[in-house]
Amino acid sequence: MRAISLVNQAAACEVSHQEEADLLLAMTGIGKSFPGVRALDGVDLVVEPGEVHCLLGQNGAGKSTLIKVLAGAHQPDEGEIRWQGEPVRLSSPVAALRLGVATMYQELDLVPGVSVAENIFLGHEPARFGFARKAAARTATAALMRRLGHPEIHPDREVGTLSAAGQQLVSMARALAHDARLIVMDEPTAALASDEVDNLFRIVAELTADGVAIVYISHRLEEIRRIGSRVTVIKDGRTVATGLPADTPTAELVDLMSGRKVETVFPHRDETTVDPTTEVLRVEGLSRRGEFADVGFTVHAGEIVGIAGLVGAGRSEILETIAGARRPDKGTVTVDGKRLRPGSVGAAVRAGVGLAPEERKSQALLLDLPLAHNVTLASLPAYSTAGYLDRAREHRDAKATLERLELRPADPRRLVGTFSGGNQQKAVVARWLVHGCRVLLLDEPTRGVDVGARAELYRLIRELAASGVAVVLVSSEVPEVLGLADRVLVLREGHVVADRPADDLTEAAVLDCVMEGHVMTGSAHALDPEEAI
Amino acid sequence: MAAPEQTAVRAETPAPLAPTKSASRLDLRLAGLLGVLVLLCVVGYVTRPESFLTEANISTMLRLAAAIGVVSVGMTFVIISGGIDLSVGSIVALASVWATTLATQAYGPVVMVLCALLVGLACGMVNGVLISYGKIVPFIATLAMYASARGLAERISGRRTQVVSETGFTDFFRGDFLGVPILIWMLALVFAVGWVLLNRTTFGRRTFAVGGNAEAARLAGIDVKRHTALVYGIAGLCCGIAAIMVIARTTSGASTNGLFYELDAIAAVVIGGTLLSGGRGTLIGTLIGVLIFTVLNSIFTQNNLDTDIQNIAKGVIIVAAVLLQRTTSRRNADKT
Amino acid sequence: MAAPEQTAVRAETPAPLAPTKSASRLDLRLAGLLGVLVLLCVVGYVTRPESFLTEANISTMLRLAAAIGVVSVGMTFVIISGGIDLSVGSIVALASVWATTLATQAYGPVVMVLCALLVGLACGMVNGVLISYGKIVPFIATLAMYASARGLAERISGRRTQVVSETGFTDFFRGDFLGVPILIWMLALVFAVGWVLLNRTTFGRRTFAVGGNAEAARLAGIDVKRHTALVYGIAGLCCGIAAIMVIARTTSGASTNGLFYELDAIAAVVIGGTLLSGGRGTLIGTLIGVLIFTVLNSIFTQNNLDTDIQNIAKGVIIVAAVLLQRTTSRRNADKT
Amino acid sequence: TSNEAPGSTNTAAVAGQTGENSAPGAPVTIGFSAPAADHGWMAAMTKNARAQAEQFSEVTFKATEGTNDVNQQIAQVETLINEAVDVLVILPFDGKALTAVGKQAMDAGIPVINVDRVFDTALAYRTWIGGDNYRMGVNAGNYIGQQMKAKNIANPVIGEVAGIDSLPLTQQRSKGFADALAGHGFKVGPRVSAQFTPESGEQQTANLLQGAPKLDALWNHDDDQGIGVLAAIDSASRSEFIMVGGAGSKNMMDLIKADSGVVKATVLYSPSMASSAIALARLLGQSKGLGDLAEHEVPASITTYSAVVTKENVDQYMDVGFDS
Ligand SMILES: Nc1ncnc2c1ncn2[C@@H]1O[C@H](COP(=O)(O)OP(=O)(O)OP(=O)(O)O)[C@@H](O)[C@H]1O
Ligand SMILES: Nc1ncnc2c1ncn2[C@@H]1O[C@H](COP(=O)(O)OP(=O)(O)OP(=O)(O)O)[C@@H](O)[C@H]1O
Ligand SMILES: [Mg+2]
Ligand SMILES: [Mg+2]
Repeated sequence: MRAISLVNQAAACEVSHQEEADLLLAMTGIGKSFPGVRALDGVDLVVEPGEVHCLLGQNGAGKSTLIKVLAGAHQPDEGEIRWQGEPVRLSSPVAALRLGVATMYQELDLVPGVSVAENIFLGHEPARFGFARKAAARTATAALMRRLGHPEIHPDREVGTLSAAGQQLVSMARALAHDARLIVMDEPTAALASDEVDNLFRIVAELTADGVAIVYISHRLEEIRRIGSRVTVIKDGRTVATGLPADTPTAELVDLMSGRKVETVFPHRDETTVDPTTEVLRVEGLSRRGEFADVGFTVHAGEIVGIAGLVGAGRSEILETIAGARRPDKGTVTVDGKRLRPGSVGAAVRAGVGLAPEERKSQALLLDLPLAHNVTLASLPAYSTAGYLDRAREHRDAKATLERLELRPADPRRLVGTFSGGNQQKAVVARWLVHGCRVLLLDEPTRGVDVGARAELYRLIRELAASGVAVVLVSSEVPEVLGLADRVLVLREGHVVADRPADDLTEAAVLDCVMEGHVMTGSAHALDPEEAI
Repeated sequence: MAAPEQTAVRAETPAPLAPTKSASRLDLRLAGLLGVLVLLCVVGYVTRPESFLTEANISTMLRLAAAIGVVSVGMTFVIISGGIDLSVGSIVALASVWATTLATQAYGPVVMVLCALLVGLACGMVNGVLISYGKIVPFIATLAMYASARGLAERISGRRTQVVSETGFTDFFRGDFLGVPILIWMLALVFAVGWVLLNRTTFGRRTFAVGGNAEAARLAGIDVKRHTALVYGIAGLCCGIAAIMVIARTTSGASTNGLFYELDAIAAVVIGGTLLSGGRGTLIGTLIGVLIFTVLNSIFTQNNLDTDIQNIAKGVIIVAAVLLQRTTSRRNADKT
Repeated sequence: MAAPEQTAVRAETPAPLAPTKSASRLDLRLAGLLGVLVLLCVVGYVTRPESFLTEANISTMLRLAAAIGVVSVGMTFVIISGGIDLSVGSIVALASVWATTLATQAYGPVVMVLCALLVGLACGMVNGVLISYGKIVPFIATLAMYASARGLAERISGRRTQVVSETGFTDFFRGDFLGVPILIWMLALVFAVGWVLLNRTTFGRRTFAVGGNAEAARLAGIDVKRHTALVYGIAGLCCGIAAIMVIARTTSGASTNGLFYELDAIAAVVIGGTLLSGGRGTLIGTLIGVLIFTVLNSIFTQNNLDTDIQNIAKGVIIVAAVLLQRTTSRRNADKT
Repeated sequence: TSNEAPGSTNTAAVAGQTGENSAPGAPVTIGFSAPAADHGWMAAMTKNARAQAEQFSEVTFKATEGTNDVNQQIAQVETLINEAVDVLVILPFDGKALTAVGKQAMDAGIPVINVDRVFDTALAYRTWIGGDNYRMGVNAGNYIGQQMKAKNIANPVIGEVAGIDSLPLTQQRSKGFADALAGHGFKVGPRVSAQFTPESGEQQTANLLQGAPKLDALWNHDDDQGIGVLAAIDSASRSEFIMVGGAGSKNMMDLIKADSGVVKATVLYSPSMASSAIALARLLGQSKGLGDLAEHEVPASITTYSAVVTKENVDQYMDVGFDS
């Protein structure tokens, strides 16, 4: 482990002028156990006013638990919290909010059935004698939404009808509505496209200029480079480094987080495994009203086709339609020369099409069931004779697959809900691996997955392709698409606007193509390719 | 419970600028529901033109709807908050019995009213505390109350029907005000207060939040446990009010009162468009739901239908109403 | 309903300290439940040492538990799949009536049995189709069946109790096999088959998947609609079997059979630890749940308790059982 | 905490306090099973049985408290058989459904007194005692028919508020009522069925009255639900018809005596039969006969009479009036 440097020059310069050396928050020796798990085991975190303090750590390192302690949602077993030098006890979320700590949680913490305005002011509604002053809340919401650059989100709109990005904005607005001194953001960009990320960073800059401190959690290192002041790294519930400058080399950070060497964050393309003679998947003229139109492409055995596009471009819908989960208005899907019955997942699965959907918790996993049951869910007929399950074989195969994926711990009896995000994602892939599928459709496979686990997923996807599987990959991270895919489709507003070999494309070219003419493009700062390592 | 619908993929472009009002889809559902009610009234009128839509019959129907209507108001709160209350009928029985013992009657009408309200509130709070602080699932906690409250009512009354001899009580509650029966005023008042509470106060809005996502509500600083306890308290209070209405109507209190109220109330609430999983619902829908069942009953009785035919028809009409309501709301939604 | 649990954040260190076995928490719950059952048996034995644990009384209790036990097996499937079935009691009534009409009896015992099974299955399938393909929420669809099936039973029987004169039927089902009554064999068989179906077959696995996350099940290629329809069909079939048992016990079929079976069955299933929100549950728990209520009843009867006291005690015992069960399982969990 | 005045004596009818048979005999254990005492009449049955048993020092009374689930009631009777009581008194929820278990008891050598709702075969009971539901309807119909004739009403509208429609007893009452009216050349007009509870009585009657703007007579099967029926009549401010009750509650008898409202008569279906059943059970247990009869044995069947109680004879029946 490397030495911990508490005082950092770079960060000190950025501390706002009024409160020079005064610490806003000091958490020391925080410990927290859940039944069977020691989630925090002596974490220290020190935040100064006006800084963007980044928290880094692998999936399950304890980042979210730490900020829940800070938000008063969990009570720590031990440790001390000081706020502006005073020891405080955060006995409930209200206590933290009163102090001036507002939190954007990792799991979207909104109420789907009620309006944007009500979500933003939930728990601190403007009211007179218990009567909600809706007009006041509406006006304030409209103002917040303008400030966030999204005046089109109406205060009366039901939150459940907004996209993930829209909901993230509502979360953000809620944090702003509290007039907080410290805002905690737990993976706020996981569901955002790059222009939305720019927008978020603009607001972060405004806030820090006003002396508000931000605690920022993300698995995307390039973001930390752009806005971070200082970095604290957590591993297995302990602080392993704090006060690092934001430009600490990637290798060093990854080393601290995982305790092992990971060469690169994004993959570099090796030689291709495409077998141009075997066409596995053919999509022709696929259309769904209001979602996408006339989409056509082919994928050969061993080929990885990446689909790039903005959030809302219809990529998920295309994958779901191919998998039979949505019925196309027009068009056909052919696998190994056989046309699939439209709108039938069962037919697609039998033909060897597997979909790893975008929302793994709500669309893919049975959190209350053991890992083995999740992994074999799509292949039950193969593990049964006349409906009677061969549980021993099921267990054996599941275990073998889990070990092959290096899913930790590879205990098939453990409930899926108790695994970290990266491992849950592997479980989804394992389902199709066990099934022995011909076509694998991956929708945002690395969302919320830490760098170490990511590298493993990339290796896994490559291996699958090498074994002759046709892979379609949807990702909002362009370097990921470019690094993995043999060919890239760019989608804009439901239309394929480009279909080119990945070698012919650069990140800037893809982003240009993606953005061009899009309604939302206020500031088209593309990610600087240099920054993306 | 209908997991397939709820887990349907929801994503959305940031692009659409038109703000979808949160209520519009609900409004369409309500319109469909209202259509069903009007249809039933038409059937009633056609089959019994001389007596169905008379003032007297409407007043009768509304008075019949009063007790179950009030109970359904409380049930709506409970279901929106994500719970269920099986004990409403038993609480009505207990409150009606307790308010009509000789001892209570001796103190006069005001004490009788207070007694019914207090018993209802207390039972509701016991439910609420068991559920929120005792962490017993609502179904089980209120099932326990369902058994216990009726048992206690039987115990107190000795299973006798207790006739109200306190004429001050009956005179008032069986009387009129401005030509409209007091019971109907009470129903209207409870609905109005309930509506304001649900839609215009922080308490009501928080009820939606607790039912929609309890964890989010907790993280936003709402005391979810206290809130849950209070919601069941409200349901209990409504049962107390309903007990007063039942006493007034039957001029007696009995441990057999309120039989099957739980099923009737839940059915009215759910037909009215409130989601059983919580977080969404309207009181107007509940009111229409209650009226649908009342009108149905009146049509059956006035046309001298056998109970067996009534039962068969009831089932068919429930299904038809739900399907009809869905088709209308879908067709209209497609148009917009 | 218990949203807080579901939304709780779940993630995991890559290097866990103690790998929690998936089933262990459930096992502890079951142990707690079994403790409650044993406790009740001890109470029964202490209060009535001469008659409670006799062979005759145990046989009486088990035969009483048979019909509701079989219904509860079907209900367990329905609830695990994320649904609810309010119509079980009415289906039992309808099947018992249909199987005992003079016309049916004329065809002999085999046809009577088939008739009961078919009627049950058909009603269940109607429920299932309305719910899965008609997209009507389970509560409402089965509420409609609840009214209709009983109405139809009344219609068919003309509200008369139909006596079984077919002695082949009664002789067999009221008889013994190896000294154990046929009814108890049937209960054991249904439980065994249900257990294998739920825990050892693809069908059972899919039931958990559909209840746990219907969208995930659909995307994994499971035909969720067909599966849902089948689950309700199984529940209906169980009602048909229960109807045969009721006919055997009462040597008659009547439209009043199966009253309150829905509440009793749901209560047994939920006490048994099956989540009302679906995706989790055990048949063993359900069996213990059924037995708890049966033993309770027997204790009350043997000790000559008044119905009112019985009801009050029942409520208290339900709450106590749930709390007790939780404390034991929590204490043990802390130890490990 | 009940409405019963302390020391009130006429809440339970008791029998067998005089004559030779009143002297204590050999000890007898009587098992009793009845449906749930969930309404006035049924509650009075249970209470009467208990009160009667307490009259005899040598009688041990084992009551299994009621249930409306035949399956449960069968289990209860089985439990009593297992406990080897001397005599069983069974008021079945459904006579046909409990026939088998009645027979089982008889086969086990336990004499069964079948009360009111009759078993399907005489093999299942030693003695049956009960009311005559058909005759109850007949008597109500005849009384109303005579009143209508006396008032010279040519085409009277006669309403009926029945009890639980799915019970055979309700069907018998209704049939008797219809048959008797037919004898007078009248027919039953609007008819509803309630649940033997005041609340359902009120609800159903409120609807019935709306559907029938004019009535001449109304028969209500059960005086307990009658409280609700009267409340509905009062609400609708109707008084143009006469009403006849059923079963004979004290409350209804008081109203008949006062003669201030629509209630003019009630047709008895007295829960005193439960008291008689216990008395008979004791005699059976002690192998005695009925004192006033020439028979050595207790008879196999006793039918109580459904007298019509009117203002003229009400005082005579006050003692069997039960608390609704
Ligand atoms: N359940 C739904 N109901 C109505 N419209 C929907 C639904 N799901 C998606 N859409 C619409 O489909 C279009 C594309 O959706 P989506 O946001 O999933 O695209 P995407 O390219 O997959 O984005 P992401 O990067 O989030 O995966 C949008 O216009 C969205 O509004
Ligand atoms: N409510 C809970 N009950 C039990 N264990 C929990 C709970 N919440 C968190 N944990 C455990 O605590 C540890 C830390 O989890 P946490 O969510 O803080 O990780 P994280 O660093 O935020 O990971 P990610 O990057 O995937 O979000 C994990 O092992 C997790 O299993
Ligand atoms: Mg986290
Ligand atoms: Mg998508």
